[in-house]
Amino acid sequence: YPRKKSKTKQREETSFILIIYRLTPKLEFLMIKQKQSNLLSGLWSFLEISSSKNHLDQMNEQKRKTYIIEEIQQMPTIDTIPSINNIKLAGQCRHLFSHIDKQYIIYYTHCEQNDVLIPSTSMQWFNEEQVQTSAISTAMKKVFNVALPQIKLKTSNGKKNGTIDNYFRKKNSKV
Amino acid sequence: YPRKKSKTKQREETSFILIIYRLTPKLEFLMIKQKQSNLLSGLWSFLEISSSKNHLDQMNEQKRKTYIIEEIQQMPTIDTIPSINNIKLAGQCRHLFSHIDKQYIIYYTHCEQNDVLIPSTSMQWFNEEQVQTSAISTAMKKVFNVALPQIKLKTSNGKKNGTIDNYFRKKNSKV
Amino acid sequence: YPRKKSKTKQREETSFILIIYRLTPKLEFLMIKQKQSNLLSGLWSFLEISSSKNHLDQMNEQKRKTYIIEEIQQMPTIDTIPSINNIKLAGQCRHLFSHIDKQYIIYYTHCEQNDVLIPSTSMQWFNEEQVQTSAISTAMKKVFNVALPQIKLKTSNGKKNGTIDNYFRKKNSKV
Amino acid sequence: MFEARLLHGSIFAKVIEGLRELVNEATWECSGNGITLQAMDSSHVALVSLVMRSEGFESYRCDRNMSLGISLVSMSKVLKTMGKDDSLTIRVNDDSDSIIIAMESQNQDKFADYELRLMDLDSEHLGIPDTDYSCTIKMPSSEFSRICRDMSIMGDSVLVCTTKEGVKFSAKGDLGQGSIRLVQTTNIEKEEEAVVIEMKEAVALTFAVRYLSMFCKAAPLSPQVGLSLSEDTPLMCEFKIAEMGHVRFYLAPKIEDAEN
Amino acid sequence: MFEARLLHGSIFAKVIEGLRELVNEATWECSGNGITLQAMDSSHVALVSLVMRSEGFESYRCDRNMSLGISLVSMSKVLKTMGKDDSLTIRVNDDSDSIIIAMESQNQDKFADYELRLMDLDSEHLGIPDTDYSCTIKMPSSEFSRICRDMSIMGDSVLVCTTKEGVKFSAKGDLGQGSIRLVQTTNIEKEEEAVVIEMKEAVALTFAVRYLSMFCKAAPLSPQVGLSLSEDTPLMCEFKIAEMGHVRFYLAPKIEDAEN
Amino acid sequence: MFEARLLHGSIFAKVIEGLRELVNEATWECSGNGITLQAMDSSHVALVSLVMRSEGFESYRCDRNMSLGISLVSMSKVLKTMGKDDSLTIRVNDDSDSIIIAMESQNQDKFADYELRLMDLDSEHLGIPDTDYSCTIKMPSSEFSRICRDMSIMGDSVLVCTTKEGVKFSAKGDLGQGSIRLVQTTNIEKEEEAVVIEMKEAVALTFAVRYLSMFCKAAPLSPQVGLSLSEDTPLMCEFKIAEMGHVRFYLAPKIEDAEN
Repeated sequence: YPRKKSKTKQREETSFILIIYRLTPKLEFLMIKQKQSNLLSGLWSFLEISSSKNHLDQMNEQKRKTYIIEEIQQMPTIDTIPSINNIKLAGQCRHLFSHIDKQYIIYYTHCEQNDVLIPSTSMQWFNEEQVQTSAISTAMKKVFNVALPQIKLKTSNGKKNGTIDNYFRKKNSKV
Repeated sequence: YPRKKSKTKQREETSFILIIYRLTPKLEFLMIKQKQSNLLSGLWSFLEISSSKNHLDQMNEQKRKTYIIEEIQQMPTIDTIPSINNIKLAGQCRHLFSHIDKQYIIYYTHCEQNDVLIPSTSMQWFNEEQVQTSAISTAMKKVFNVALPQIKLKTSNGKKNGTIDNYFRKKNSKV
Repeated sequence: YPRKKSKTKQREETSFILIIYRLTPKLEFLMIKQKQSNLLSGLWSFLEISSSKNHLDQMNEQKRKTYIIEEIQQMPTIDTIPSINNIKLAGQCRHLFSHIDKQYIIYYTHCEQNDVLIPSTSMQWFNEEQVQTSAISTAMKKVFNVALPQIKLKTSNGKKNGTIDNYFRKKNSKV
Repeated sequence: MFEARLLHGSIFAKVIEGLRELVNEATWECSGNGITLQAMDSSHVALVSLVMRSEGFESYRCDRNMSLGISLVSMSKVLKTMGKDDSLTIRVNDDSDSIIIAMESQNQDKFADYELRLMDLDSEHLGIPDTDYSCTIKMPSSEFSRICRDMSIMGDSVLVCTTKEGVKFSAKGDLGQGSIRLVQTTNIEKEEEAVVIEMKEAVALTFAVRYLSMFCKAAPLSPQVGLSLSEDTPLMCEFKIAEMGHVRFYLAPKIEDAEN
Repeated sequence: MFEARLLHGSIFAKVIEGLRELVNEATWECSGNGITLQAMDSSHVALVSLVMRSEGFESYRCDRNMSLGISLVSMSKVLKTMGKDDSLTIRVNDDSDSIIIAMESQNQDKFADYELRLMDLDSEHLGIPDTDYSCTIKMPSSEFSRICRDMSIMGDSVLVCTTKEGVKFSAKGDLGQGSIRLVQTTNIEKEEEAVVIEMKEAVALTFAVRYLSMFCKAAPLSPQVGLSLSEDTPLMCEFKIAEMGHVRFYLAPKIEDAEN
Repeated sequence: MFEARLLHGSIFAKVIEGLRELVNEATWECSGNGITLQAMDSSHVALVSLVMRSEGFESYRCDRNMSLGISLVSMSKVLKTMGKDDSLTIRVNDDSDSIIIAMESQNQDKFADYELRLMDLDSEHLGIPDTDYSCTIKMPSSEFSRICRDMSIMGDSVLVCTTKEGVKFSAKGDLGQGSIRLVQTTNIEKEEEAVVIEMKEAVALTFAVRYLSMFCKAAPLSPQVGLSLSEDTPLMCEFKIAEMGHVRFYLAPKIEDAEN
């Protein structure tokens, strides 16, 4: 028989995201393919470390970063641990799934040993355009857009492009 | 030790298939990638809604269509429900799996809001050639070949290509 | 809290690998995509048949080959059984996973009915370059490098390329 | 034994290049009269008919009639190796399962020999009736190529209408619509560049542009192309092979779909 | 009604081809004075300003001012079908939602008509101040194209420095670094091949090479290109359209990032 | 300091372009005598030996012997920016870790300077024995390019046989088989177009066509190519660099596989 869509109160969750990027050959971001056990099967995402609210309450920033590094070392998809010099906080964002209200706390770090992470079907380096156009969830897009400006600032050799709007003002009447 | 292949009586099943197609930019068909839990893991297929024989016995055509629409709204792989104006019956076909005797009842519908279905690794639009050459099971190929002529008739602007055979007759002797 | 990496004694396992190759259109190797239930999800590998040590102890070479053929006939990813004339032993290799010490006994065979194995996302023919550059685990790379010289010898029309080193000797001083 | 020799082998290369995209493999019928070929594309929407008369060859010998199954794709790869001025000899020995393609450079210092396996092909032949076409158009083959390319930018189908004024090609699609109209050339300076239209009855027929574009692969064979049309009849598109014969393509028109 | 006719339609094709990669769609402002267009690329880093005066057309009629939303990408596909010597007529009827592009071959035997749908586009216009630039450089447009291509091999950004000696372009990246220096031409044999530098003040500005390369798509319009630079000001890159107007590209410079 | 200048820089671009696909990076040995280079491809099946004598340069200075690790791929990208008539200067300062490539246009109004990082490369050198080859063939380099391209259509390996009649190249594969036979040119009109064969002993050797095709990337260096063969010896393929030296490629033959 036709079934009605059930409406339940959404569960709240928090995850840490770690965006690992490299500069050689170009600015690229490490993404992994989701395990095929959940709704987002087959989509690419950044490294995600779940954290219950209890844990979060107990950690300060320094402890969070240490926690993230050690969790990554446990992950089976990473063959060798990149040398993570310094993990930086990009920001936060929130995404409403159909039954989960999820908060993302987003970190980013530069990976220097890019030759030890072997691309596989479950882990690859994506450049900015590929991230924007590949199969990633709406949630990960939000995460990326929070982190991207920060990463670009850090990697842009101190120069970013100005925009024409800064130089020419809008007109009321056309030419 | 070498094991003999067991031969058991095949179980009977019936599924509804809904082939969603769009016309912009071209005639394309929506396919999803099978969950990785069964034998057909990794293959593409059309939207499939299982139905026990009891259910089928209780539904008339109108009820079947309503059932299909509401089942699709539950599916996690579809982010937004396409506006399904009118679901049409294409036909039926049967496929013998190694241990299942499966009946497919095949429907098709035009999706107008093609921009709300985001292509991902688990859901994509395929044109006719891609359907025929991609990784789809023999069962889905049968399903497609039942529905395709119907969909083409509906979408062909009233014009389809004739064939030379209609104009030139076979010869007995060669020139 | 940060968790320490546990160090347990590694479990020993043995597997048979069967590398199926074809010569038309070119020298290519059959690979299947791992089921998404283990750590190596999404990676390509050759046909692998687990075998407990007991079984191995009981088999001589002839029995092993028969066992392999019959195991493959059971595999769901192969739609039709290739005609396996003759299975040849390539060699052995060993790979240490994080918690498994695995021994591979590697066989190879020529498949003549290459048109009955339908490429799908879970099974495809790879040429040598693709095997070396695609997403395969370190273990499978070792397996391939054991078998490849043997297969090439068998298929090279009796001719292989010599190297310059065989003709010109190293110098102590430069020109 | 079958052996045919052409002083200018490039003609043969152009013939095969003009066919191979529409028809990957086909049967060559070799007889004392020459070589003929008739084949439909895989969708049976188009048919090609080739005639190369024995008189057009430098030398020609055909002891008994032969049906040779040729991979036009493979033949095309081999013929691409031919030099601009090479001569070409094609030979099939009795009881042989291969065809030999021999090329000789003009200054006779380079000799190439290729041997391709013959194929086992089913060949059904259709009878092509002599048609009294309502309208025949002759135009430069390069012009026709351009028209097909331009119409394909606008849509998949092209409507061909002939009137007293001339012939009009139209197509429409996502971008919008477009049409190209040709009028008869009044000032016939160069015959090869003329557009000549003979019309007994007006026609309006729709064709799939994709096939017309494939026919244009044979355009290098002749500076002019001939189009012949009648209502409810396949279009005929002809490229003459100078002093040897012709390549004729037939394309079934698109028809109204009764169900809609 | 709006109708404009050009004897040499290829000029128009070159204009559209020069714009369409930077700006996929834009609004044409049609008035009695002629056609103007102003649009920024999607990143708002570059702006293009087009002027085609009505006097430059063979015939020009514009009953009332019109703002036409045009897909430059679609227009470009249609204009590519134009023959080398075709004339071009562009027309928009009153109360019409499409633009008509008509081409006529020189010998008047081929007439092509295309109809594209007009688009609904937001158009914001910016006021471009008259700038007294510190430095203006005229050089062959082919030379500038080559410099952009060569610099793009070395890096993403190019530093443009002008001194008494001339102008220097530099870029650096993974391969290493490179620079190209142009000096003023002393022996002005052909005016079109001359390099002329007028400098009031030295400038040193950094630009994204990618955009400069896109500007060069308009190089076929004119044998010469004009570059105008001032500190802290967008570069202006001008290609004149002979006897009709100009295409001017403006590119915001790269600036120091305060946070680093 | 090392500094070498060429009036016609394009020669150098052709040398690098001829090497870079076979060998991505290599060590240049610079001494008072000139520049030499010797490197094997990654599979050790082929070896290239380059000699450019100091007398061939417009000016040449080499204070002390240097081994420069050069990325031929990067060098090739930079040299592609050179104009047809540009002069070229290559310089390495003492204690520098980079190589400077300077180009000057003929009319001296454009100066380009590029700086590439030197690399740290292991270089092992092999001694190439003076071989008294059984057979030497001189032919136009374009002819040899075409033969390699044609043979590669038929198969992976080419069998080279020399007899009294001339030299024959054969290949076979899925399509079938093919062979090309060259005879000695009797009427030597233009020396550059001649085919000259000197044979002391017949040879029959098999080589991988892929490598021969890569050697042909150096064909622009010289209108003629020299092939030298002996049984059980690597083939030598030589392109002379006019008045400066040569590029010599060596290719190990394919051998019978004992196990089969």
